[in-house]
Amino acid sequence: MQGIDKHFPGVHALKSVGFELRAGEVHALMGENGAGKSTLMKILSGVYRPDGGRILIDGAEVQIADPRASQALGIGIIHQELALMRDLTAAQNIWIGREPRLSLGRIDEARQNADTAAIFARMNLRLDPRTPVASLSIARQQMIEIAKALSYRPRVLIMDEPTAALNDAEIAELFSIIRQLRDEGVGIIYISHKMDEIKRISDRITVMRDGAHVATVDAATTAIGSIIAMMVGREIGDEQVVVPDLAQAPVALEVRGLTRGTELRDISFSLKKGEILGFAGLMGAGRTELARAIFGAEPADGGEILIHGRPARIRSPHDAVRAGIGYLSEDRKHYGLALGMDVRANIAMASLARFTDRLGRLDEPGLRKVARDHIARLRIRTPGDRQEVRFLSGGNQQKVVIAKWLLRDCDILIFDEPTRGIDVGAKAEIYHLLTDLAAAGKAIIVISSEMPEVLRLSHRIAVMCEGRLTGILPAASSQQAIMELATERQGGTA
Amino acid sequence: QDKMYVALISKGFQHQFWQAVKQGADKAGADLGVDVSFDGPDNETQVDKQMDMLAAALAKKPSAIGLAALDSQALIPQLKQAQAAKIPVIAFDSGVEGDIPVATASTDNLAASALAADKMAEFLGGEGKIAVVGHSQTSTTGIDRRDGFLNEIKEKYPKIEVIATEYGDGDQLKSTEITKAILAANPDIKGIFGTNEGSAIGVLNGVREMGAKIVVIGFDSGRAQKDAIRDGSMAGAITQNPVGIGYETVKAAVAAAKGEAVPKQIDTGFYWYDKSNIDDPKIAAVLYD
Amino acid sequence: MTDIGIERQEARRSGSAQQKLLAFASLIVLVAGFSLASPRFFQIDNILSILQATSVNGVLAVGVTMIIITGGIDLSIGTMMTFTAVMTGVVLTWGGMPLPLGILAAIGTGAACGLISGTLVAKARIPPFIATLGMMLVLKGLSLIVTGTKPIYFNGTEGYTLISQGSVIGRMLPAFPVPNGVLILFAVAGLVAWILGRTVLGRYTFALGSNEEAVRLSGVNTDRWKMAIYALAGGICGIAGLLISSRLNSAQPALGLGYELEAIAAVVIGGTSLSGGRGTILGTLIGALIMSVLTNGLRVLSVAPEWQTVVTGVIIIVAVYADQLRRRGSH
Amino acid sequence: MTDIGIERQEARRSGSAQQKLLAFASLIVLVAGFSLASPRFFQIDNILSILQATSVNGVLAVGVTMIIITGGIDLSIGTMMTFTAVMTGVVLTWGGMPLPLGILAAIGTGAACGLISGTLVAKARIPPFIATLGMMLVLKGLSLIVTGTKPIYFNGTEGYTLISQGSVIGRMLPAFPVPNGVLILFAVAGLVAWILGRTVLGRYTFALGSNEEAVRLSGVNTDRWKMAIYALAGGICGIAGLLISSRLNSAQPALGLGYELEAIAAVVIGGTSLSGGRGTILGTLIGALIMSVLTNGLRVLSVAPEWQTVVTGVIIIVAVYADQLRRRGSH
Ligand SMILES: Nc1ncnc2c1ncn2[C@@H]1O[C@H](COP(=O)(O)OP(=O)(O)OP(=O)(O)O)[C@@H](O)[C@H]1O
Ligand SMILES: Nc1ncnc2c1ncn2[C@@H]1O[C@H](COP(=O)(O)OP(=O)(O)OP(=O)(O)O)[C@@H](O)[C@H]1O
Ligand SMILES: [Mg+2]
Ligand SMILES: [Mg+2]
Repeated sequence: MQGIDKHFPGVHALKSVGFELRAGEVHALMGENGAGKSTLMKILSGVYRPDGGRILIDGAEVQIADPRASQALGIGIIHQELALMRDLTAAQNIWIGREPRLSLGRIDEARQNADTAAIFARMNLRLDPRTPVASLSIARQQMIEIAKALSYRPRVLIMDEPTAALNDAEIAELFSIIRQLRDEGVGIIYISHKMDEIKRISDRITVMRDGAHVATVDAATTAIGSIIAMMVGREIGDEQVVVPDLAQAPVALEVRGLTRGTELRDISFSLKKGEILGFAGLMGAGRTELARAIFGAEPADGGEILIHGRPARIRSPHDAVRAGIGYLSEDRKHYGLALGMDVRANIAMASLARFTDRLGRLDEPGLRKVARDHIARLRIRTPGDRQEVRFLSGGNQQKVVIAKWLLRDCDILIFDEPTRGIDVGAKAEIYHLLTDLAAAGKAIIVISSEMPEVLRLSHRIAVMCEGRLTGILPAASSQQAIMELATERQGGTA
Repeated sequence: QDKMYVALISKGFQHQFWQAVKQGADKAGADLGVDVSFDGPDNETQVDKQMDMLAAALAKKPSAIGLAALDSQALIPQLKQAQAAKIPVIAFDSGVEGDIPVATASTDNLAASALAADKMAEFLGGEGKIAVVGHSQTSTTGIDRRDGFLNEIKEKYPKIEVIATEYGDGDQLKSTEITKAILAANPDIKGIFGTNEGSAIGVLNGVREMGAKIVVIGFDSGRAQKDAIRDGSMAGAITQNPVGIGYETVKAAVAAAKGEAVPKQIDTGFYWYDKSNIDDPKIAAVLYD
Repeated sequence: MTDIGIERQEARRSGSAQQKLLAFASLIVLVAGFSLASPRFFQIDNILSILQATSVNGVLAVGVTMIIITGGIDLSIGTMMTFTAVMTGVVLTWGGMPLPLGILAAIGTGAACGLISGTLVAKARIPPFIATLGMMLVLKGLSLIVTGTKPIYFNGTEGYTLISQGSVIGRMLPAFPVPNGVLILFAVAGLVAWILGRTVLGRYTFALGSNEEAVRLSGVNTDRWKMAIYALAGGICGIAGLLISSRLNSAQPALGLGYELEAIAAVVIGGTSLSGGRGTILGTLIGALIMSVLTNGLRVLSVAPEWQTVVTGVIIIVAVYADQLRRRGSH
Repeated sequence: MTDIGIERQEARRSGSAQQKLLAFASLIVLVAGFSLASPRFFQIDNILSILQATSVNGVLAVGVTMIIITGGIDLSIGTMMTFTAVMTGVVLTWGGMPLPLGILAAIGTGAACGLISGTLVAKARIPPFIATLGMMLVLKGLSLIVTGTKPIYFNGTEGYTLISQGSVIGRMLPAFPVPNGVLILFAVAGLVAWILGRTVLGRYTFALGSNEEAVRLSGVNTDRWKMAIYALAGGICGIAGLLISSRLNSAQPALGLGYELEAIAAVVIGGTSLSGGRGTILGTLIGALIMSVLTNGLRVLSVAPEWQTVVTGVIIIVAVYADQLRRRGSH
């Protein structure tokens, strides 16, 4: 790709960017949120047409007018935002447009399911190909997207933050597949904000900043620190978690025997004011379910929730928020944002009551002010607070959801994968923010599939497996100890 | 032991006219000691709905059926079924082709609206532009009333020009808007004929809203038309005898079910009424509110 | 509905103010066309008739715009309008109450019916299409039952027809006697535009249509707001009921079916999306005006009724297509 | 990695088959209720007339189910049905052609009209509501224009009424003379169910309704498939046109308006979501049956027509509510 240029209204997203991918290499593309990574890849995959520049494959210039043209050239992509048909099954999603056919336009479902099962087996994913996608967690949906891209057997494979929702075990699985593909000569473009991954998997690294190409370097010979410096233009300190003394702190949230079907089994724990409780576990361990149950999104069948020592009846998110609980969902697109509305409206969504007078009028100047404050505080990259959220880059959308809950100012905050898709710099800032919030007396639960994140933030670490709370560990625990609890099955079989 | 039961299938039930028919039928039912049911589709296009109603009526095994057919040809197979089951059929409001109905109680709509045309010509002195606001382009009554009126004008009054024929589905508001558009397009218009109650009142409203001074002739009755005729904003109207239609239909049905002879044609008549005769007992008896 | 590949729509926002003006263009073209085709069209009287003809449909359309923005639909507005008119008749003519109580009866009945629909949708989770279809049938039947299928006339109520047909403006500006019905339409439109643009209720209306689950998970009592929106739309139906019964000086129990389709068509022509989250009252007004200009113009030109239908169908498609082209062209 | 996920999904899937059976329950309750209320209801003749009454609406509903699953809507099906009947009349009665050509005319006309709607939706990007509203008006007008507003009778075509009213089964099983129209309904339903469940076209129908953008990003020519679906639905409208004209032995040009609402209602009562991506033909059939059992039953009970409307409205809401409760209960 040479001299690629792209404008959006109010944004010069790509400024004459050049990019080169060799066959059989893993090329990492890095940059802050909103740097233009996804846009560049969407141009390569035919979603957007560039305003200027050329694309060459094997030395010959090609025109990529639409996704089909890109596919025909052997380019496969895993989009940052999941693009799945929720009412269809996993297998149907993977083979859409390329269904194995029988006579009369019939689909060979058996073969389709078998092929899917084969891909899943290769990915070590235990999932029935006939499962409807709508019933899968974000992580599994992500796995479906990966399976779909693999099924194309592309020459060039673009992966835009494929691991944002995955945990270590799955990432390891994915990496072995990537290496295998690379050895087969596939060129892979890999976008991620997880620095350790970049070092582990990539051969070369291209860094972008503000829509421009900064540098392309060799992965093996470049230090992470200098890559980060190229990305953000400044140094980021690495801090260790400091566990405050909470012996005297009152309990903010207590959960007793929370149960729902087979998803949540008799879960009890308590959370103190000023404490950050991390939740670790494998995909499908039930952490999200637990959060949703506490928040009243899908109320539990049994058990008790006490807030500041008093039993609370939480049958809906409305009850929860009134009781001072906030919940940031792992699925920002479906559960976090009104994509068609602007940044200001989204940030204010949970706090409108505060900005309403007796006639029901909204205090727009007030809303504008808080929206702009949060845009500045979280460095949300947007042309303005009236930009529709769907036009923001993935990481910036995530920041908008965080801003929504910061503005609401809840006593108890449950953050489910809060840094999904957020760049290193911003991540450090958010960690800071959470620590500050805790220091200011908030009680915080952080659910994360990123072990370093859990270790970096948590004052205590709760581990779940198969809907049970298998243990709560102190801050300085080893990953080994966590993994043991995360795989501790009932009856001891692993 | 069984009380006799007569099923009436009409062309509608929501309009005043049909309610008056029903009233007559109910009265006959009470007088003669028989059960009467009355059903009809929402509007006069729904031929197949009427078919389903007839089927449901047949399932109830009535002593006789009264039918105001939306399309008599289309209903023939079912009427044959009735015939085979020895259920006599009385046609009302409009006729049914063939010899299946043992009697027909109806108004001659062609003649009735020809009378309206004569009256219109009389008020206009035999010349001028006029328009028709019809209630349906496709139903038999709609077509008959339009054509009866237009043909009479064409044949007898060469100096009268009909400049527009529009259809408002018998919806008052729609007919009002139509009238206003006609008046706007033709400021020199002298008269408008509305072919049923809803159309006539719509015309009246339109004329009133535009502040026009023209001859309005209506059809059927109802409170608003009667008031308008009394205060002079409507020149007059044709009325049928809906109560009589209902009454005679049930009467004939009962007679036929008992195997008695019934007259083949029962003409329930139509009348012109205006300010001068509206309170005449004979007229007042066939008007409804 | 991913946010990938939305290049097509990316200019929407910046273009949106401009877009409204451009939707207006379709209307202008129609008016200009009819004016050229017939000298009778662009006459003050005829223009006033068109405005008057827009009033009932316009008010209904404004009300249902709110519901459509939430991603719902209301099929009952036509028969609900009739039912509110009937209840006004019951209060005024049968009950002999003073006019303000009649007005209250119309708006109150509408709001109550709307609240029922809203409850069915929000609490019982019945799809809006079914809940309001059921409501439409129920109200249609009830109007006939309450009145005994006979119209109720408002002859006993002094000045009832003035609600829609009088002209406050005409008293001041005799040359331009805009009927009160039109003023009421603009007042209702202004009020709803204000609610949508400036109040919490409006904000939630858009938010519900945009992503209801996300709003619920923000701790908003979505059920309650949704019920409020349906109730408000019902109240507005009540105003339409007042307008139509004032024009007809009677409550006609058989009328109303089919009015919902016309109102929804006006809303969609005005650019509001049936999938929710997007819409403007100005657009709805323009949509309603396009419909009545079209109907009136074709009648003034004395086009045969069956051709009127054909031409209306074609022009509706063309107008929306033109709008579509402009949107695509505007980036 | 656990297999909890798998277990749970299996429970879900088996729940969905069960669910359809449960939707069936509403129908059973209705039939049982009416049978108890009147001995006349559960008679072979009456059951056959209910089935016959379902045939036209059922075929329309089956056709529009496909479109609704794509997330679209088709308001033109009622008038399209009429227009196809008219064209058959033109070919058979006016043109004196043999029956097969008439059948071809109906299906071909329907498919062509559907293709036009589909093109407007897919290529011109006109919202389905508007495209098919326009189509509805155009076809309504055209039917009147072509026929000169008078019905065309099929008296010249031997055996035309047998298409719907004859009984192939009756010849073999005289005790149970199921009319051909009903067989045709079941055949069409079977065909469409097969298409939806087994073929690529069916797959894209669901996929389009589920996430059109994602389908496009997968390199599928979404426009072409969408047009095919509208054309197919149009062809099915043509079959409905044959059925209704065969029942009436005539093409009635004014008929048709309002049939779309009834068909769409059947689809939604049958559990298909108006927002697309979800739906079954079996559900649509049950929905259509619920509607005609309701109508027939109330008539057999001699309920006054205005009360019929009220009761129908209430029962539709209750039936869907019961369905809703069951779904919520089932997990
Ligand atoms: N469709 C669009 N319309 C308007 N602006 C857009 C659009 N898509 C992207 N942008 C803008 O272009 C810039 C680059 O976005 P892009 O999605 O490429 O960022 P990114 O590098 O992938 O970020 P992230 O790490 O957060 O995913 C951002 O400022 C974004 O707001
Ligand atoms: N909305 C949903 N409906 C039905 N099943 C769901 C839903 N969301 C998740 N699941 C399933 O429930 C199980 C528990 O998932 P959950 O999301 O609670 O796990 P988790 O511990 O948060 O893990 P992760 O978020 O890392 O996947 C998984 O098998 C998942 O597929
Ligand atoms: Mg990105
Ligand atoms: Mg989770």
